[in-house]
Amino acid sequence: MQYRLGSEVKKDFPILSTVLPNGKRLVYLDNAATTQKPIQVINALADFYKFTNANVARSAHYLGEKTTIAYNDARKEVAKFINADQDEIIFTSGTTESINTIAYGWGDENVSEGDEIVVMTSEHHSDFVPWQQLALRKKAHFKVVPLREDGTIDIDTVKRYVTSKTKVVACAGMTNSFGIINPVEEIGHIAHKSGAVFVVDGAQSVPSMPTDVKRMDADFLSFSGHKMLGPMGIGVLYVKKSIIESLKPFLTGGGMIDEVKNDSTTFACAPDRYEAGTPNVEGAVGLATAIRYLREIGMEGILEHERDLLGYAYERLSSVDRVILYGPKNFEKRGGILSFNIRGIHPHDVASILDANGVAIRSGHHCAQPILRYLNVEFMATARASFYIYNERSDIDVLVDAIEDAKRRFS
Amino acid sequence: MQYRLGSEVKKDFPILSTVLPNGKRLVYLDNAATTQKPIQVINALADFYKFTNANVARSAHYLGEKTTIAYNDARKEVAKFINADQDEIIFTSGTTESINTIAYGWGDENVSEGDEIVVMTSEHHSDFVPWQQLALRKKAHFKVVPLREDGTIDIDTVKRYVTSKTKVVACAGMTNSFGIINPVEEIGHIAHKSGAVFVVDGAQSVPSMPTDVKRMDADFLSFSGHKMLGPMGIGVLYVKKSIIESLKPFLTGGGMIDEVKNDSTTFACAPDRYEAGTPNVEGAVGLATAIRYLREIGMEGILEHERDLLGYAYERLSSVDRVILYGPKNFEKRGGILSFNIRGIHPHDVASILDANGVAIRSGHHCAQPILRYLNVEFMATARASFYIYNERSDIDVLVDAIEDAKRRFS
Amino acid sequence: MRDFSDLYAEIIMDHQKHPRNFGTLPIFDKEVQMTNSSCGDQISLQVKFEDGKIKDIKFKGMGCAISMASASVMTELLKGTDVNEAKRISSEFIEMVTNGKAPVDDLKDAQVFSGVSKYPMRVKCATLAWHAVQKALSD
Amino acid sequence: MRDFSDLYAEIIMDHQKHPRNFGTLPIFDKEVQMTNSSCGDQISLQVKFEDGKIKDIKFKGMGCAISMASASVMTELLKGTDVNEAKRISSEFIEMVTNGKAPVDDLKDAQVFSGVSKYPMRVKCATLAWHAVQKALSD
Ligand SMILES: Cc1ncc(COP(=O)(O)O)c(C=O)c1O
Ligand SMILES: Cc1ncc(COP(=O)(O)O)c(C=O)c1O
Repeated sequence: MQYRLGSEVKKDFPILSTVLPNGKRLVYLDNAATTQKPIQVINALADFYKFTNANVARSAHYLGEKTTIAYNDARKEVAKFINADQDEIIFTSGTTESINTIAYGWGDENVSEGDEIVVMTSEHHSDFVPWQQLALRKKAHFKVVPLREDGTIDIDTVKRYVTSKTKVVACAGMTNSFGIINPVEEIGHIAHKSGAVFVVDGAQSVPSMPTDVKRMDADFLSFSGHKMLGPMGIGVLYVKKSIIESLKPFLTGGGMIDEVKNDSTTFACAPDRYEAGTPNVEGAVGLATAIRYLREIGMEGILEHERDLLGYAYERLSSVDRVILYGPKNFEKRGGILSFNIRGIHPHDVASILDANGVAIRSGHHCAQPILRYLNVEFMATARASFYIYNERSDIDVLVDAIEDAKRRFS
Repeated sequence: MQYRLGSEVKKDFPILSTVLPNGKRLVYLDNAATTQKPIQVINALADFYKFTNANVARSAHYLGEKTTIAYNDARKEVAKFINADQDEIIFTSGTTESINTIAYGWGDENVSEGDEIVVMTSEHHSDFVPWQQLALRKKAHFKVVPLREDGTIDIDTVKRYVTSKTKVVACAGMTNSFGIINPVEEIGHIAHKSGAVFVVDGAQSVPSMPTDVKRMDADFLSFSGHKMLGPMGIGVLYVKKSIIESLKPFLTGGGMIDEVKNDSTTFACAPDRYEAGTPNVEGAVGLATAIRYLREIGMEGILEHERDLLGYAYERLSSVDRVILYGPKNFEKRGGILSFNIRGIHPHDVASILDANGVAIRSGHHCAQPILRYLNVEFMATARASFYIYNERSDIDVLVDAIEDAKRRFS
Repeated sequence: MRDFSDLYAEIIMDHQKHPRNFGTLPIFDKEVQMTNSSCGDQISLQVKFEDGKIKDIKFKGMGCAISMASASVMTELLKGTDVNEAKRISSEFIEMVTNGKAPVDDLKDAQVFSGVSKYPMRVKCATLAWHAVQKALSD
Repeated sequence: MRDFSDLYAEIIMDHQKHPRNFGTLPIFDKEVQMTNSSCGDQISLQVKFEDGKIKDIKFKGMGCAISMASASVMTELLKGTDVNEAKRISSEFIEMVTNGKAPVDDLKDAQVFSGVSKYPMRVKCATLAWHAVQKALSD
């Protein structure tokens, strides 16, 4: 590891020196919602528009070529990061669009009445609703795998839910509600044994741990730039080469066609055929810059760092009266996300009082209503602190003090 | 007009002082593909990540609120710019996604077998293929309105094509191939008289002339940020309030739901229900900054400026031997786009030789194969110079010299 | 300023701890259920009318301090008032919190919620009960 | 450098003006049509084999100078060569132009296209005829 995580990388993030209007120093613990950006990424965006910008793959001039090269390089960088081939990388606007692209582009073609779609109860709405709606469109069975009491997946239950009628199994690499790392390799194995495609939602896992699409044997993997130091508005859909032909072009328009006649259209080759319209080159360049930054840090080190912070927070908070901590106690199954409640205080009030102390966390259902309902979580909501590379133990000390403040005020 | 268009605004665009590796000064005339960005927009993006960034509408903390306010303000800015209400503005990733949202979200619900969809031959692929594919999905008739010889639309022909079976009439405000300003108000009137919805592709017209959705009575209007000084990856879909309920949520996932249960989901109100996933706040903020910049210049002045350059280029080039100029001679029907060919030289070669002279233009089919095929344009391609606020007559002088160079080299 | 007291004025904390008119009515003319989907706050409101006035009003619900205190303050303020008057007052409240309009005297104790307008994420919490009562009064 | 001569070497201009092997064959074993969709370049290629060699080859097409000159150079280079040799040479050409590999002697005049690798937008123009011949030779 070349960088020291925590205080040393923090210097690269201008926003982290924010002081709130009440004089409090910002402690940003809302990283599962979106991460902050290092100056390297911010500068890459500005430089793109200062030195490179043109439309891509269309205009045969100096800037057009620079832009096309930058876009292709970004695709290669993303491919390398998850051990894929560059033709397997489709740029989208984010995880949500990626998953919709699968549900419409693959699902509408390959799922029929009576088929089954299997998802976990702990999926984010973006990996839940598109599948549910696909099932409704196709009169397929939408099967939601129940969880253990701590929110983790029981492999034997998955085995029971996946049958020969199952066409899709969808699962997050890491859940955003409780930060649980799911056993994707095992689940993928179950899916493939039944002939189903295996769809991984990597929105939380890709930013926080090494990802190898070959090893997890995912058919589809989705993730978002903004959750891994990259800009908003860019995401990735990985599609395994051997099945890419079964993915029908979904969005149509400029740039993805071969020939357009009045009565029919032929489409370009992958990945172009899946990228309709002017692509977000700025976003791709920003994401590639973020990936280079993460790579230099080392993905193993990031998970380790998050676990260190999680362990420290867990230890400090488990002795605090009225605090309920969610998720498994085995940290090997977790990344840097800590969902909690304070008995008798609604998490929105917790968030507001923490905010008055400078601490940014998220409260609510975290786009994960099914798991909160399933586990009968009070208020159908939690407070959630989530850590990333620039957080340090002292941030957690401020968090704990703020929680004490909340308890005092709502005694 | 506070700014002098041309040389004075040019100073705001860092990239326009680029010098090519061969020492030639960059003359950027590929604005219909994408525009360059003023330093104000570039700084707005950087500042967003330095001072504001968080996820939107979810996290009740200082940055979360700043971001939500910035996003809402951007929506208001866009609404004001086209005389719409803020609830009528949906942010998308660009024109292509906007039009697909209509074709899938409205089309799949409202178009049935035997119905008709009417588009112009001069539509961009992004306003052509989605409708054609919708027609194929629904076994509807896809009717392509033929043009006059100069590429303009004949209103009487539109009247003949639109019947009581027509459900959709789609038309560009300005075509990107020849820069023709279409009579949208009249076409909208014909559409509405037959009970069809009227869909305007504003990708070229919104950046270059005043837009008033009330006056053009559009039911849907789409445009892209990157063609109007804004960043890539952000676009707009305007939907008229009175029909917004007939637009089914298309992309599903986080942020657009009301309640997610295992067997069903209820959706949030408009416009949220149409924005699934983490929105591109950076893009929205960048677009709003671009709009403020354009507004200060004044949209009337922009069209005037483009016409001045078009007139000058037309005059200079019409006396150049071997040069074929496309489009109507009546400049009242045109914006700042000039498609041309040099007899005997393929437009790709023209583009490369112009590039060697520092001049950036686009060559090819401009994602408008139907009109090029219809008009039997040589090579099924043209060279296209397109002007924007920062271009000046001297840029056109360089263009003309470069064209002479091309002719000399391919004599 | 982003202090605790911006959002949680003493009156609000008092209503949160001791909600007024909490519960259900034996007989009522109108019942409204409303949910704030973005955070899950829920309210159920019962109203009894008499002679064009709100004779009695009670609420039950689950949610944050802001939403519960706001419901409590609302019931206290509107109980006994003329229906048209109540409509006007609730519009004033919503305007104040949603659009940052200056508080008007009519709102009495409810004026303490004016600070919420600076916290866009909490606006829906503060206005939930008022939207619910508007619905109860409207149709 | 972004000069005219980067892309349009003299040899290329010569082939563009005077394309070799342009036209059609009276009898042929293989015919391939190929289009470069992004710019509309088209080529139609006819090949006659004999004793494992390319006995004759002709092309027709429409497109830019690069694509037409490249087709002309290709036919000149491959006419009379062994089929396996031709396969190898066309792969070398494609590697040179697409991935910027250093030109090899085998390519003779076709080496002048090495500059195209710096112009990603023109790569497809230069390789169209070579992809077409690969197809003709492959199946
Ligand atoms: C008229 C027209 N419509 C649609 C589009 C598609 O816009 P985008 O590529 O930004 O989605 C363009 C530009 O490419 C255009 O000029
Ligand atoms: C696990 C998971 N899946 C999907 C998403 C959706 O990502 P986005 O909002 O970037 O589309 C998120 C984040 O919001 C997430 O945490």
